[in-house]
Amino acid sequence: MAQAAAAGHATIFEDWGSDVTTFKGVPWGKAMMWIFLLSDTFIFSCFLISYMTVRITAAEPWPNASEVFSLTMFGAPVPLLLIAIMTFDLITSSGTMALAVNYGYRRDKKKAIRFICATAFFGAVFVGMQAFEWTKLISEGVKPWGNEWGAEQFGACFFMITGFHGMHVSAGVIYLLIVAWRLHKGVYDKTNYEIVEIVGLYWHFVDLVWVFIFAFFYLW
Amino acid sequence: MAQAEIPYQEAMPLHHPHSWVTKYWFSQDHKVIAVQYGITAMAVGLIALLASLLMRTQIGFPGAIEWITPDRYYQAVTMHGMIMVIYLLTAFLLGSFGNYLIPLMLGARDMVFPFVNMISYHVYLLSVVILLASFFVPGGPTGAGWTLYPPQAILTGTPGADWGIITMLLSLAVFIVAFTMGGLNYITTILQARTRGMTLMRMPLSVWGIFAATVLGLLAFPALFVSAVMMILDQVIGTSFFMPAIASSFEPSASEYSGGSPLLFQHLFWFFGHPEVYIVALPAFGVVSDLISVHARKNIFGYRMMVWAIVWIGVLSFVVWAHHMYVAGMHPYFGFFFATTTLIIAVPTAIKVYNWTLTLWRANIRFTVPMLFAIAFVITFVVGGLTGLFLGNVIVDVPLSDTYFVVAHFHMVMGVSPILVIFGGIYHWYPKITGRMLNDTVGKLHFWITAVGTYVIYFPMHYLGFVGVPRRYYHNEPLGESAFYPASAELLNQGISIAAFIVGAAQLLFVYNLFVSYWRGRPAGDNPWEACSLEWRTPQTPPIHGNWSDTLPTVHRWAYDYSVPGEKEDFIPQDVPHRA
Amino acid sequence: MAVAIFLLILVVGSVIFTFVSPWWFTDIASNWGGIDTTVLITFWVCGVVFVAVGLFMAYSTWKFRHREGARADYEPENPRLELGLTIVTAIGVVAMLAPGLLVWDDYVNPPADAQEIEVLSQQWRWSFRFPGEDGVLGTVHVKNIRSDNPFGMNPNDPAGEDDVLVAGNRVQLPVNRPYKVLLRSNDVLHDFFVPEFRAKMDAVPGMITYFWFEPTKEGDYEILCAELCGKGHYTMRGFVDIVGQEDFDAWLAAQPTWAQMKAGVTPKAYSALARRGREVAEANGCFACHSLDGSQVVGPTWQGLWGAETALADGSSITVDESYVLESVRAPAAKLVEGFAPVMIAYDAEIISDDDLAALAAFLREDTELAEASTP
Amino acid sequence: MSSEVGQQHPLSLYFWIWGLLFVVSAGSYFTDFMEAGYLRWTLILTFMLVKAGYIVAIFMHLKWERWALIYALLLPPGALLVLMGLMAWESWDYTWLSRVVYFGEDPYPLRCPDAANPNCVPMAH
Repeated sequence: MAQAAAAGHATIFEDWGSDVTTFKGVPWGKAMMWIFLLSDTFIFSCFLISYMTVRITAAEPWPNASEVFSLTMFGAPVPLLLIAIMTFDLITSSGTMALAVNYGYRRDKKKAIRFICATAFFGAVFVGMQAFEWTKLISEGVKPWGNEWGAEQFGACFFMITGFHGMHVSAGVIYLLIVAWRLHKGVYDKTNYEIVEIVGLYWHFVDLVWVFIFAFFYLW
Repeated sequence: MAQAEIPYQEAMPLHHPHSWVTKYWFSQDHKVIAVQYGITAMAVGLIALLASLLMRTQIGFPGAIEWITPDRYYQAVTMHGMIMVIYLLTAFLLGSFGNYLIPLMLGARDMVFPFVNMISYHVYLLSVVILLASFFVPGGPTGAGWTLYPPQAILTGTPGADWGIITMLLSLAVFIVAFTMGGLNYITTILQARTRGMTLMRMPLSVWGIFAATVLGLLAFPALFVSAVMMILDQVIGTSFFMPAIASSFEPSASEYSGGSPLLFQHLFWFFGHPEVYIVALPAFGVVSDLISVHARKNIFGYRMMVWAIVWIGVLSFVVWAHHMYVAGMHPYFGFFFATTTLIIAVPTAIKVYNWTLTLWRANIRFTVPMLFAIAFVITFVVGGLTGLFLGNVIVDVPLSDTYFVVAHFHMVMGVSPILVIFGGIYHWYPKITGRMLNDTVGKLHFWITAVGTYVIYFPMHYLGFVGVPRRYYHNEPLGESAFYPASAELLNQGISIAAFIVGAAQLLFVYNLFVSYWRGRPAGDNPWEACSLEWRTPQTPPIHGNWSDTLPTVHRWAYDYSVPGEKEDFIPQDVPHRA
Repeated sequence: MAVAIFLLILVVGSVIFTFVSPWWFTDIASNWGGIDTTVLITFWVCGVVFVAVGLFMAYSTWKFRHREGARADYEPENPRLELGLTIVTAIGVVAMLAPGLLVWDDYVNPPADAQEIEVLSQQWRWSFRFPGEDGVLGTVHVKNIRSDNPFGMNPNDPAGEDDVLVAGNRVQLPVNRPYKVLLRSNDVLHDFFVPEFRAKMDAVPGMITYFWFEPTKEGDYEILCAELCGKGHYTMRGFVDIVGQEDFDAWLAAQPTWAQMKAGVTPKAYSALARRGREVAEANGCFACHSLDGSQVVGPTWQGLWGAETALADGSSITVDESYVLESVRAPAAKLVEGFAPVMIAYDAEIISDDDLAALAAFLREDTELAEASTP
Repeated sequence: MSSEVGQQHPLSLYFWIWGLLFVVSAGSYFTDFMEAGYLRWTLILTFMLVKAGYIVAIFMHLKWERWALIYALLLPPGALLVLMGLMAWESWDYTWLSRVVYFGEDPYPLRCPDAANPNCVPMAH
C-alpha cells in the first residue's frame, strides 16, 4: 500500500487538517478498536506501575519468581518452564491470527475462519495452562493475602495481573468464536472483512500485554 | 475523495424505533440518549444537592438537627462530592451535551455505533442504581470523603467501611465501563464521521471541548478503575496493595495487612483526578465559548488559540496530578516539578479567559438567559482559576490545603462554573430539543438567585481558609482559646448556610421551568438565537431520527461568522457557501 | 445594564470585603514568615488580575450591550495582542512561582541542627516522642504495639531506651529552636496542622513523613487534624505549648522514658478479672474515644471515673457505678454525659458479652481505686 | 486506491516475523538463567521491546498505517512514562528508605549496607 508511512510526515498535517475523516482508510470499527486498545494500555500500565511501586517499597523480601514458577522435569527443577510454554503458545496464536487477517483481506473466507478457530484454540489452551498454574500455586501456599516466602504483595500482584490478562484472553476467545460464526453465516459478506483485522488487533494486543507481564513479573 | 467516503455515512443503517420502548427507553437515537443521560444526571444531582444542604445545616447550625450524626455528616460529604463530580458533571457534560451536540454539530446522522451508545446509557443507569443502593446496604454509604483514601475508607472508623465502600467502588467501575463505551463513540464520530467541509479547525469549540475531555477520560479513568479494583481486593479478600501494617484500636483484624502503600492510591487517584477536573472543565469551556459568541453576535476571539489552549491543557493535565498531594507526605522534591507544571497550565487557561472577555469587546451583546449564565461563568471561573494559583504554588498550598480555602476554590472552579454552563447550555439548546423556548422570566429569576447566591456562598469561604478552619469538620468548636474559629467565623458560616438554602430552593424554579415549558413554552422556530453552527440547520425542529434529509449538509466556513462586514444578516450559517 | 452593575458591585464588593472583614491569617508564631510573604505576592498578583478582568467585563457589558441597528466588529484574531497577553501572563506566573519554589526548598530541607521529634497519630488522638539524651529516636514498628507498648518501640533497639514518651494530646516545646517533626500514623492518614505555625504535613501509615519549623512565640496553640481520618476526625485536637527552655526541661523530665515504662515505674496491680476487662476494652477499640490519662478525646476520660459524680446532658447528675457503666455500653445515648456528642454506637451482647462487660466494669473500678491508692 | 482496501502482504513476511518472535522469546526466556545485573536487565528490556515492536508494527500493521494514526497511538503513553518514573523514584528513594531507617526493616542487608546512604540503590535479586 502506497498510503503507508513512506508517504512522509507531511501527511500528518494533511490528515488532521482534512474534512470527513482524520484516519484515512480506517473503518469506524477499526478506529474504535485502536482507541479502545489505547485506553486498555493505560489500564494494564497502571496495574504494572502499581506492581512496581509495591514491589520497590516492600521491606520484606520479594519471592524469586524463577524459583516459585519452576516445574520439576526429569528430577530437576526447570525455572519458568510452564510460563515459557504459555509464551510460545500465545505467540503461536498471534501467528495464526496474523494469517487469518491476511486471508480475510484476500477474501478467502474458509481459510480465515479456520485460522480464527485455531487462534481461539490456542487462546483456550493458554487459559487452561493458566488455570493449572493458579491451582498449583494456590496449593503451594501462595495466596493473594500472603505467602511463605516474603512480601505478601507478590501473590496479590500475581493473581491480579495475570487474572486481568486471563480475563482478556477468555473474552478474546469468545470474541473470536463469535466473529468466526458470523463470518461463516455470511454476515460480513458485503464488507471488506475488516472485522477480522479488528478482532486481530485485539488479539495481538493481548499477546503484547503478555510480553510486558513476562518481562516485568516473571523475569524481574 | 471526500465524495467517495461520505456515502459510507449516508448509507448508515438507522434502527428506527418500532414501539414506545425502542423510541424512549432502548432508543439508538443519540438525541434521545442525550436526554436520558441528562434527566438521570439531574435526578441524581438533586440527591447531591440535598446532601449539601444537610451539610450546610450542620456547619451553620451545629446540632440543630440531631438526626445529622457525624456518620451521616461524613456520608453526606462523600456522596455529595462523588455524585457531583462523576454522576452529574461528567455524565451531563459528556453524556448529555456530548451525545446531543457531536453528531448535530458535525453534520453526522448519528454516533458511529448507535447500539453501543445505547448500551452506554443503560450501563450508566446501572452504575447510578448501584450507587443509590449504597444508601440501603448495612452501614449506609461510605463516608470516606469523595477521594476514598485508604486505609480509612476500608477501616471501621469510617462510616460505610464494609458495604458502602464496596458498592461505591463497584458503581465507579461500572460507570467507567459506561463512559468508555460512550467515549469511544464520541471520539470515533468526531475523527471519522464529519460531514463534507467540516475540518477539525471548523468545528465549534463545544465539540473541541468535548473531544479533548473524552480523550482525557479514556486515558485517565483507567487509573481510577485500577485503583477501584485493588481497593475492592484489599477490602474483600484482604490483599495489601494500599494497606500497610496497621494497629487499629477499632479493627483488630486490620493487623493482617502489611507492606502496602497508601501513597500509591493517592497517586493513581489523582492521575485520574486531575484530568477529571479538565474532563469537567473543557466541555464547559467549549460550550461557554459558543454561548458567548452567539449571544454577543461576534466571532469568538482567537479561535485557533482557543483550540490550542484546549489541546495544551489536555496534554499538561497528565503531568500535574500531584499538586493535590503537596502535603500528603509524598517525595518532597516532587513539589518543584508539580508546582512548575501546574503554573505553566495557568497560561493557556488564562488565554481562554482573555479571549472570552475580548469577545465581548466591541460586540453587540444580547442579554439572553444563556448569555447571563455565560457571563456569570466567566467571572466565577476567574475567581476559581486565580485561587487555583494559590493552591498550585506549592508553598502557598501548605497553610491553605485542607482548609475551607480549598473548598471554596474547587467549588468555584469545578462546581459552580460548569453548572452555570450546564444551565446556560440547557437554556440555549432546549428550543432545539423540544421546539419550545424556556420561560424567560423564570429563567432570569433563576439566574440571579443562582449567580448572586453562589458568589455569596463561596467568596467569603476563602477567608475561613486563611483563618485556618479545616474542611470536613463535623463541628468546629475550639477546645480552648483558639484563634482558628473565632465567634465571627461562626456567624459567617450561618450566613453561608442561609445563602445555600436559598440557592438550593431556587433550583426548583429551574425544574419547574423545564417541565412547564415543555408543554406551554413559546414555539421556538428553527433558529431562535440566529446561530451559525450546524445543529440549528436541521430540516426539522426537533430534529428527526437521522438528523438530516437525504444528503448531509456541506460546510463552507467556520461556526463564528457573526456580523461579517458587508453582509446583510448578522450571521452566516456554516453550510452557506461563500459568494463567488 | 444590570449585568454591568452586577459585575461592578461584585468586584468592588470583593475588594472591600477583603480589607474590611476580620477574617485573615492568625498571627504567625513560627519561622515561616516566608510562606506568608509568598501568599501575599500571589494574593496581589491574582487580585490585580481579578480586578482588571472584572472591570473590563463590566465596562464591555455596559458599553457593548445590544442596541437597535448596532453591529459587532468582525475580528477573528489579533496575534500581537494575544502574544502580548501570553507574555504578561507568563511573567506574572514566574513572579509567583519563583519565590514559592525558594521557600519550598527551605521547607523540605531542615537545618542540620534541627532536633528530631516524633508526632504519633492514631484515631483520634496525638502522642509525641522525644529522642532523650542520646538525641536519637529508636526504631519503631506497628507490629510491636501492645497495651504495654503503645508506641510500638523496638524492644531490641538501645537507641530507644531513653526516648521520652508523651501520651495524651498535649505537648510542650521550647521557643526559638528548630524542630524536624517526624510524622507517624498507626492506622489511617492524619495531618498535623497548627494554623499559627503555617506548616503542615500528612502522617501516612507505613512510612515516615516530616516537616520542620521553629516556634518563635510563646503560647498555647491548638493542633488540628487536617486530613479526614474517620468519623472522629473533628475531635482529633491537641495543644502545643510553646514555653521557655527551663519550663520545657522541667516538663520533659517529668515524662516517662521507654526504659522506665518497660520497667513499670507505675505498675498497677490489677486483678485477673480487671486485666481481662482491659483486654475487652482494647479489643473493642474503647481507647480510641476514652483515655486513661485524663485527656478528653471523643468520649469522657476513664481516669478517676469510678464513683465520680458526673453531670449529664439533661441537667441531672449521676454517680458512676456498675449499673451506669453497663447501661452506657448497651445504650450510650440514654444517659449522655454533658458536653459530649451522642456518637457512640450501642454494643449489644453479641459484641460484648455480659461476662466481658462485668470484667470491663471491674477494670474501671480498679483503675480508679489503684490510682487513688498511689496518690499521696 | 479503490480496489486495494485493507492490508495485503506476502505470507512469507508473517512467517518470518513469526519465527523471529519465537527466537526472541527464547532469548528472553534464557535471560532467566543469567546472573542478575545490568547486562541481564538490558537483555530483558531489549528482547521485550523488540518483541513488542514486531507485534505492533507487523502483526497489528501499524507500520503500514499513516503517520496521523501512528502518532495518535504512540504519543499518549508518554504520560505513563512520567507516572512510572516518578513512582519508581518515590518508591525507592523515599518510601522504602523511610521504612528501612525508621522501622528498622532491611530485608536485604547485603544489597544495601548503608541504608541511610542515598546512593544506595535497591535492585532486585
